[in-house]
Order: sequence, then structure tokens, then C-alpha cells
Amino acid sequence: MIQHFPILSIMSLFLGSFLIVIFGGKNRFIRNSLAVLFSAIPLVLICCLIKPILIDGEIFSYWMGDWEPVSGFAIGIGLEVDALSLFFALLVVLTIFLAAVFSLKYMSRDDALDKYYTLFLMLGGGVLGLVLSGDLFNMYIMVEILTFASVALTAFRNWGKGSLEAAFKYLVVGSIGSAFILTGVILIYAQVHTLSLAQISALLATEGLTPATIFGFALLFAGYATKAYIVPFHPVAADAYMTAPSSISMVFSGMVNKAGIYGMIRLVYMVFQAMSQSAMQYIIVILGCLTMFIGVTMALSQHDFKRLLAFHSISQIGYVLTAVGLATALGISGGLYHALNHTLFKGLLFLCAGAVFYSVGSTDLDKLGGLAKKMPQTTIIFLIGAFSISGLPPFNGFMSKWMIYQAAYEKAALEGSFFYALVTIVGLLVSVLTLASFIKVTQSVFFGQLAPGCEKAKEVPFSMRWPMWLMAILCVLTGLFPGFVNRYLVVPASAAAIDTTGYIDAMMGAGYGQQLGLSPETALSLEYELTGYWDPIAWLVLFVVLLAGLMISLGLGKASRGPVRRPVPADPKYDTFFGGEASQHSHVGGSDLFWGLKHNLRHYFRFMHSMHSGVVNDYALWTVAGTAVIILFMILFL
Amino acid sequence: MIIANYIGAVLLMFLGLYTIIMKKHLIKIVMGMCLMDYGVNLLIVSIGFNPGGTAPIFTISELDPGAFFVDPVPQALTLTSIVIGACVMAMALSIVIKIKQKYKTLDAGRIRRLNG
Amino acid sequence: MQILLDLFYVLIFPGFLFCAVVGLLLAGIDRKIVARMQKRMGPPIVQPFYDFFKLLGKETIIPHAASRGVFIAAPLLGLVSLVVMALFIPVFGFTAFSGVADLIVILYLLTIPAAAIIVGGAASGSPYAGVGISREMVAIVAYELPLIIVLLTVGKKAALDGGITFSFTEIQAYQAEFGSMLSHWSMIPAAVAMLLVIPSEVGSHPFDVAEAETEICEGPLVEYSGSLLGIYKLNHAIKMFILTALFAALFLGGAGSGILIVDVLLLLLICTVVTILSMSLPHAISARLKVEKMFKFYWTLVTVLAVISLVLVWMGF
Amino acid sequence: MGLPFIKEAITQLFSKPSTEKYPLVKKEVSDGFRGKLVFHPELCINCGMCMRVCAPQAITRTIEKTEEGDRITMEFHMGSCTFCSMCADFCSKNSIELSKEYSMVVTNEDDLKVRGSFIKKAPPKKELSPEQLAKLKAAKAAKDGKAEEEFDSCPDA
Amino acid sequence: MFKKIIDNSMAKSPWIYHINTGSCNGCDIELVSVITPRYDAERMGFKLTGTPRHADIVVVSGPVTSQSKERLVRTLAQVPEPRVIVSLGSCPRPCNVFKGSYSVEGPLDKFCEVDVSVAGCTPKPEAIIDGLALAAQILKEKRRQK
Repeated sequence: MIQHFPILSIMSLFLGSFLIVIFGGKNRFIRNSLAVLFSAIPLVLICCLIKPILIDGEIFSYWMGDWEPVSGFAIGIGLEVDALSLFFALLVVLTIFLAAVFSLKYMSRDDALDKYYTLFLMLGGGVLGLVLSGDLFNMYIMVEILTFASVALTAFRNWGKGSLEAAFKYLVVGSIGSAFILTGVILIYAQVHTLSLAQISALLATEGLTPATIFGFALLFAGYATKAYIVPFHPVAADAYMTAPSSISMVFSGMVNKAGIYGMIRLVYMVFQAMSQSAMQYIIVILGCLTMFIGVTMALSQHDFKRLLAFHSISQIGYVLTAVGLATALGISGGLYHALNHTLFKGLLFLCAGAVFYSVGSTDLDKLGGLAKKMPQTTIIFLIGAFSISGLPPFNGFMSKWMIYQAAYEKAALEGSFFYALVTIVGLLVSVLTLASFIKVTQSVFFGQLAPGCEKAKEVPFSMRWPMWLMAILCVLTGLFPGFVNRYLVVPASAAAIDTTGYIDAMMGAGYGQQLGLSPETALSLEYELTGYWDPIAWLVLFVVLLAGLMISLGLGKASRGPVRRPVPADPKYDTFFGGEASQHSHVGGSDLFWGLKHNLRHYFRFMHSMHSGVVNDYALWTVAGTAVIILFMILFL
Repeated sequence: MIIANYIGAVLLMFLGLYTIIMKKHLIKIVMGMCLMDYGVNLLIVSIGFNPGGTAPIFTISELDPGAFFVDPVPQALTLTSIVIGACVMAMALSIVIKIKQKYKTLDAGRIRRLNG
Repeated sequence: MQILLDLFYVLIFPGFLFCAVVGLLLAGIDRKIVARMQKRMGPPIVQPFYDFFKLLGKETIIPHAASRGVFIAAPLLGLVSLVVMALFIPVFGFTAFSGVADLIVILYLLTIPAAAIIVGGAASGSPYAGVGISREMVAIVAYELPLIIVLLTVGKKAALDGGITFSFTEIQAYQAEFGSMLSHWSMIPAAVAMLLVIPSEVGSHPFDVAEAETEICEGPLVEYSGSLLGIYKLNHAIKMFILTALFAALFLGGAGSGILIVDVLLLLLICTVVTILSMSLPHAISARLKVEKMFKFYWTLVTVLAVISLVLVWMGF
Repeated sequence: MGLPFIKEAITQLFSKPSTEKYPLVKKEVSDGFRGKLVFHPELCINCGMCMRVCAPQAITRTIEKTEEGDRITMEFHMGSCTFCSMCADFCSKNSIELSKEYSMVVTNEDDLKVRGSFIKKAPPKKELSPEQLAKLKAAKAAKDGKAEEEFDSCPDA
Repeated sequence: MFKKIIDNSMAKSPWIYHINTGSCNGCDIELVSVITPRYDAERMGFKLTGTPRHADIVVVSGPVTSQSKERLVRTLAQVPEPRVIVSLGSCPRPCNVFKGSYSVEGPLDKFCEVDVSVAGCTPKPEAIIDGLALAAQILKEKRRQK
């Protein structure tokens, strides 16, 4: 029975979306319960798959309609679930379930919610289908479904500022990307006359890469790059995340761009096995670094909370891509670990943005201020998210970034190429700029003086808060116990990404690889002793220090000073110090922070501002130009 | 494999991309997307063509497994691709209608509130 | 038993008590030397102790606009991370906690005290604090780039088998074998760059744009008083010790004399010299820089110095 | 970007600081210094000149009748004085002079008030002999007569 | 034992916050000259701070003009508890030559209880050092009473 779980989880999502169309229209309770039920089922099914696949290392292959490969030739459409697919599938189902629960209350003020949940579950089904499918054209179909659903969801709040415009741009760039993917698929099909991933990689490995397949590979790579919103294709994503409802932008940045990354990993490592060539590594790492740097610098000069978060998820995707492009064992596992962490803390931050929007009604950094007093829990959750995205030690961002830097710098030393040392420097610098932009958001939205518009803000209801708390706790846990997460989740996934023969044999029947003279791929050595640092003893000692520090300061203080007085309203003693003036509202936040940095890099910021012009044609031009560069690079160097 | 098909497909794709990039009017951009889509569909169909092959339908009496026929898989792919192309066009046009209502213009140059 | 040893490490030796005492002493020496450079007598060496205990005796006011929890927790966050950092820095061969990749952990632990000041300032809700935060963050971005390059240079240089190392034990072993980093000429620019980064990281005079008491009334610390302000001043002092000890570990390491006490005294001597060189001298001779001048200073002059030594090390010198 | 004062800083580091150790070593002041006011009540003749001249009106006088004349206490409020020493210059009897004492630190206000009081005796009543009294009276009568006659001589008013 | 350390360290590191309520800047220059190398108040722990929150000794100079009255009261309220108020020069309390002018709000005692007053129209730096030393002692007494 466990063999059928992959297809059952995809089908449950699609079935759920169709049932909601039928029953969801009239009654609110049925719709909500259907939505939560049909987003919980795949979570349970995928979790049952963890035991066999991640721990025991099996690879499930499931042929639709029992069309087994006949005499070594794949005919039917196959689902292939190995450790890498299941790793991403876990991210997907977790994000869907939490977003569904969050949007029950968050979207309650909107109307036509049955259409919302239909599209939402369809989006989930599309991404899950993409991640689990073992067939090239089936992946294209799933990409189309998820693009379709995400365009509709971006335009869901069409009364919002710019949401229609963002949806249209998203659709144009998305359809260009899909057209490239389709052309690539068909070029590969013309060469090997099969669509199943395993057989393609086997045949390509034996016959070698002809110019047609390289052209097809380049188009596929560019197509999936547009789905993962790498640099030349990213402005569309920034608009879409900003205007979509927060529960949807959480899903977007949590799993939709991860689907693009999954597609690229599958293509580059499994299907074309091109990662051994250093030219391939160079292009991925260059794209990754560009995405990292441009994403974070654009985020620094934003005026809107969600647009800032959007540019951050673009820059974090740059991290993941750089790490994956290093093609060392530590690099891939660092990248995958960062993808997991990114889903957690970016989802958390988007939920905080949603909470702020739900209680205050605007996410403009210049209008918000001092929400910490009105929404204390959201502030704490936001601080956890901000600290983990900027990689401060006890939180989870630190572990994955640390692995990425270690991998990049080790690769720099092993290959003696200075380029990877620069990559490490750019990575560390981008991490500081991330901290800078989140300090900007902390100061302008949560701390500082209470903005005039925010008096009536109050804490968000519990049904929105518990998903946020769950993700915050997950953020802290994955940061504290990296050894556990590494051994059971990340290392098997990165091993599966590299182990192509295992993939082929599972799909096409044992020994298929040997017949074609494929030498079994030696999995890169994955054992590295890294976690000597965070063993629980260190954590216990740190906790003791915190306690001691607290006691000393409060104890000393208690002994020798009056109690920390509750502020008495009338007494000017507790007013903010304004140089003697009466304390009126003057909030330093929003766009008037980091003057020194912006002044020195003003030419760069002005240039970047003009590049994101907001005109559809420019974005289309960027997409086509980016694809042309990738194709040219592939043909010249591969 | 008829070369004309491929040239036609690539030309259509190129024309589609050209209109998307150069034309400022939203409807023209949607038309460009259509053109590009049909170019790809043409490419898919012409990939599967074997000269001298017959239609791959088993009901015709004289067709036996040994007969030589055209590759059926790309035809199936083209069907799905056409369907997807149609849905995307429908979605695009509905968005264009809503943009016209909201922004009162269809000039892509003036629909740029989200920038920077 | 191991926990008891760890507790001793954390609370007494390289941990809280030792750092606090040495840090405050270094701060006293710094103020005295600056005074002497200006031909005035200057406060006694133990003046920072008096300041700290006086602040503990003062009343702690928490203003309306401040959010209480974060306002009180921020200084402790900084203190905890500084103490944890002290555990990592080796004293000529002895190090309390040694992991595989210490340099990156140190790099990130260094941002926590600065983040603590920022979050504390943000939580106090005063506009002066807002401006202070923005300057502090620009300072962090300014000095982080050269610091990264210096740490990577040392990581590359100290690797015995041509690879790279981020762990302090290997760096110490390298220096014990090949002589301290300063003796290699290719590392001199990196050492100078590190010396220039230390004052900005500690926030001492020419680069204390964040806590400029004349311009923005002590920046983020404007609303702090009493024991919380005392903890921030203690953080400031411990940071002095940590960074000078880091400089000693990175550039003047090597196998000490084996006896722990002599090693510790040697480390204190080096720390004093580095404090005088990198913090007191600039304090006495130059006025406070403007924010963007400081940013330009770090991203041009100091980064070039660091890149020179990185390139030299990459070329194998 | 040259290092501006590095030479001075180094040399000063090793030279003696130029701080005066004030509390231990009392600082003597040049002799023209206008410090705290000193009042010699015996010289004062209660002419009130200093009061008129003092800009901040720091000087107040209280007079109380006593049997042997009126006791006058002059009070110089050093807290309000601007040390311009106008009073010292205008005092014809120079009973006011400003000393060299500069450190006037007090906790309550009164210590700043310099007081001096003296008794201004009424002039002695001389016992006039009878004939002196008569001569005086005659002279007074003649003076009165001359005055009236002058009035008559003036033309019709 | 701990309280004793805190009490006498209170006298050893008094931090000063200077409020100028309309003074002619004579006393301000003298106060700042106290920190110059020649008179060096820092050797006794004095330090000028930027905000009233950090201050122990508040030095007020200048007659309390009507404009600065409200600001003076608010700033003095914001100084944490064991604090000492020093009036510098002859303006703050008896308002020197400005006594009775329309814009002078009268002696400083109306707004707060002044602990130490340093007389002299621009008191000499030595006098100011004496005043501050006395203020530091008073600070210690106030701390001990609590």
C-alpha cells in the first residue's frame, strides 16, 4: 500500500481543489474543513514515506496505469521518489498545511474564498507533482499548473495596489519560461525518444551530449531558472510576492521557487550529469552570486515590508543556488539545508507581514511604527525570524550559511581558484546586508514611536498565531540540533542528488545501468565532522551563562536601587528624552535609515532602481537576454 | 523531417518573442505570447513526423505491429500544449480586461506602479 | 564532572569574571593613556570599575515608549554572546571550546553584541536611538568587509596541507611551527587592516559614530540608565578584551610557554599594547569621523590592505 | 589623510602632564584678583554709595534704632555679586575691598552673605552755656527779620 | 560589603549633565575648561554625558528664563534617582543682574532643591572643581540614606 502514497498525496490535493469548487461555494464551515483536511492528508502521507526513503534509503518508482517499461524502454509516465524528491516534498506539504491554517483566519475578510482555496490546493498539487514526478513532460505540465495557479492567486486581491499588474507580468515571464522548457523537453525527446528521466540520463550518459541536446539542456536550464527567479528573471517575483496575500507569498517563497531549484538540481546532477565540468559549476555559481547580491541590495532600498521580504527570498535562493553549484558534498548539503531553513524562516517572516497587514491594514514601512507594544508576540516571532535569516548562531540560518562558506572556501583552496574565495566574501557580505535590512524593518515597523495609524492595532487571533509559533520553534530547533537534521534529512537528500545509477536502476529495473556501460557513480564523500561545536553540553552551558547574567544584573540592581518603577503616566520622568522638548511623535524608520551606506553606494542604487523599471517589455527583454546568455555559455563551454 | 516546419516553428517563436518585447500595447503582448506558443506547438508536432509513416490508429485493418507509422507521443504532447496555450491566453486576456478597468490604459509603458 | 569544568570555564576563567575584570582594566588603561597623550593626568586605572558599580547603584528607568521585555533582555544578549566568544579565543594553546570552524563562529558571534545594542536602542523607542541604530548598522557593514577578508586570509595562510582551516587550534599549531603570523611579510597588510578594524568594532572614539554623545546624545543608549547601562558599558569593555585577544590569537599566536599563568600574563601584555596602538592612539589624535567618511574609509583603504594580503597569500607567499 | 598630531601625542605621552593638582596644591592668585568681598564696618560711613552703584543690587542695608544711635548692618550677597568691584572703587572710605579668595562653594545660601554692622552714634548733645544760647537766638531773630523785609521789596506779585 | 562598594564608587565616578537655562556662556566655558588638560576634572572621574538618563550631577547655569523653564523641569525629572543639582555662577539662584527682568522666572529653587551652589560671576575652574567634589560627596550621602 505504501507504494501508492506518492500518487495519493498529489491526487488528494487536486481532488480537494475540485471538491471545494463543488461544495465550498455556499457554506463557510465545509469549505474551511475541506481545505484543512485536503492539505493535511498529503502531510500525513509524505511523513509516512520518511521512514522507508530517507532512513532506509529506498527509492520508490510508481508507473501510472501500470505501464511498466517494456524491454528496457519506458513508455508510461512514472513517479520517482528518492531522498531528494522527498526532502522537497516535505518542505512543500509542510508549507501548504501551515499556510492553509493561517489563511483560514487571515483571508476571512476577503470574499470568493472557495476560489481562493481551489487555486491554493491546485498550486500545492502542481508543486508536489513537479517534485515527485520522474517524467520530463509531466514536470512541464506541473510547472504550467503551478504558474497558472500562482498568477491567479497573485491577482486574487485585485483591489490591491498593483496586483493585476504584477499578475500580468508574472504571466508573461512565466509563459516565456514555460515555452523554453517545452522547447527543451521536445528537443531532448527528439534525441532520445523517451520522456522518463532515468532513461534519458542513461541514454545521454552513454551517447554523449550532441549540440541538439546541449541546446535543449540550455533551454531547460533557462526555463527552470525563470521558475526559480534567478537574477535576470527576478523582478517579476518581487512584484508577485508583494501583492499576493501573505499566506500565498509564504507559499510562493516557501516552495514555488524551491520547485525551480529542484528542477535545476534534477536537470544538472541527474539528467545531464554535467556538474563534473567546471564550466557548468562556474555559470551556476556566478548566477547564484549575482542573485544573492542584487537581491539583498535591492531589499535595502525598499519602502514596503513584503517587497523587502520578496527581494530577500530572491537573495536567499541565490545562496541555495551558489551552494548547489559548488558540486562538493558539503556544498550540496549546505544548499539543501539552507533551502529547508529558508522555507521555515521566510515563511515565518511572511506570516508576520500578514499579521501586521491583518491588524494594521498596511505594510508600508514609512507609515508603520512602534507595533511592539501592541503586538508583543508577533514582535518576538519576527525577531526570531530576523535573527535566523541573518544567521546569528543559536538560530538555524547560521548552520546552513556556515556549511556554505566552509564548502565554498574549501573548494577555493582545493582548486586553487581565487574566484571561489570571492564567492565566500560576497556570501559573508550579503549575510551582513541581510542583517542590515532586517534591522531596518525591526526599527521601522516594530520598535520606535507608535505611528499615528497604528493605535488600534492589536494581537492577531490565536488561529493565526499558532502556525507562526510552530514555525518559530522549528526555526530554533533546526538551529540547535543540526546533527540530527543533517543525518536524517539533508545528507540522504544530497547523496540521492548525486547517485544517478541508483535512480536509474530503481526506475528502469535493476542492472539497466550496467548494460549500457555506466560505471556506478561514486557518491562524493559526505562524512565531515562539523558539529563538534553545538553539542548539547555547549547549549546547556550557554543557558547557564544566560541565567547567571540575569541573576547578577537583577540581583545587584535589586540590592542597591529602587524597584524598576511602573511608569506613572503623568510623571515626565518616563517620557522619551527629546533634548528637553515635549515628546511628540517623531519616528526614525522606513527610508531614512542607513544614510551613510546609501550615500556612498548611491550610483549603484540609482542604477538598480532604474533597471527594475516595472514595464512588462523590459522584464521580457531581461528574460530573453538571460536565456540567450545561458545558451551561448552552454554551447561555448560545455 | 521537413525543414520548412522547423524554420516555420522557429520563425513563429522569434516573432512571438519580438512582439512581446517591442510592442507596448498589452493585447499585442498577449498576441505575441500566442504566437510563441503556436510556434512551440508546431515544433512539437513536426518532431514526431517519420516520412512515409501512416497515422498511428490501430482500428485501420491493414495496420499490423510491423507497419511503419508516425511517432504518436509528440502528437499527444501537442494536444496538452494547445490546451495549456488556450488556458493561458484566456487568463491573460481576463487580466488585461481587469487592468483596463483599473488602470484605464493598455499602454505597458504607463502600467508600472510597482518598480524600483 | 565535565559540566563542572565547563561551568568553571564559562563563569570564571576565560568566561565572565576574567573577561569583565580584564576588560575593565583595559578600558581604564585606554582612558589613562589617552589622557596622558593629551598632557592631562587622566582618571585612575580602576575608574571603569567605579563607573560600573556606580551605574549598578543608580535607578533603572524604563520609559513609556520602550517595550519592556526586549529593553531589558538586549544588554544580556550582548553579554552572553561576548562571554561565549571568550570561550573560543585560545590563550596560546589553551582553548575552552574548540570546534571545527571557529573563525566563522567568531565572525557571527561578533555581530551579536552589535545586534544587541541595535535591538536595545530600537526597543527604547527614542528618535535619537533610531539615528544611532542606523549609524551602528552602517558601521557594522563598513568594518565587516575587511574583517571577513582578514579572517579568510588567516584561514588560508594557516592551512598546512594547502587546503584551508577555520579552526583556531590549527592556526595556533601553524604559528607554533612557522613562527607568528606577523613574522610573515605577506600578512603585515592584513594585520594593519585588523588593527584599523578593531576601534570601529569596539566603538572607540574616532569611529564611535553610533554613540556620539555630542551629536546624537549617546545614540542607542540614550534611554538606558542604571544597571542596564552598566551592562552595556561592561559589554563595551569586554569587547575591547575580546578583540585584542582575537588579534593576539590570529597574528601573534604560537605555542606559549606551557604554563597557563605565564601565557595569560603574556596575553594581557599583548592586549594592552594592541589596545594602546589601535584604540588609544587614534582616540588621542583624530576627531570623530562622519558616517559616510567612515564607510568610505573602511571600504576603500582598509579593504585594499586586506585584499593585498589575501592575494599575496593566494599566490603562495 | 596624514596623521595630524601623532608626533605631539607620542612626545606628550612621556612628558609630565600639565595638570595642576588643585585640591592638594592650593592655587595662589595674582594680586589684582577680584575675589570674595571683605567689609570693614568700622570705616563705613553709611553713605549708601555702594548700594547705588551695585548693578545686581547685591548690597542691602538694615538700620535698627538702638539707644546709642542706629545700628546699620550692610549685607553683601556674594551669590548675586558680579565681582565688578564698582563698590570698592566708589567707596570713599574704601571700607570694601575684594580679597583673593575665589572658592565660594556653599550648600545653603546664607554662607554667601557677607555681613558687617556698625553703630552710627547720633552727634553728642553739647550743653550750651546760657549766653551762647542767647546769642544763637538773637542771630536767628535777625535772620528772620531780614527775610521778611525782602519779601516786601519785591514788586506787586 | 557590596553596598559599601557601590556607595563610595558613587562618589568616585560622578557623571555631569549640563543645562544652560539662558546663561551668557561665561559659566559654560568655565565648566568645559574644567576638563581641559590644565584643570583635568577627569582625574576625579567627572565625565560630561549627552543625556540626563546617564547623569548623576546636573549643573545648571544661567537665570531660569521663561523659555527654558519648562524644558529645565522636564529634563530634571528625567534624571535617575540619586542626583545632585549644582547651580553654577551667580545667575541661577539670585539671578544676578537679570533680577526682576520680565523674562526671568526667578530663582532656581522654585523648580528644584539645589544642593550645591558655586558662587562667582564665572567662578574660577578651581571653584568649580571644589563645587563638583562637594556635590560628589553629597551624592554619596544621598545614596547612603536610601
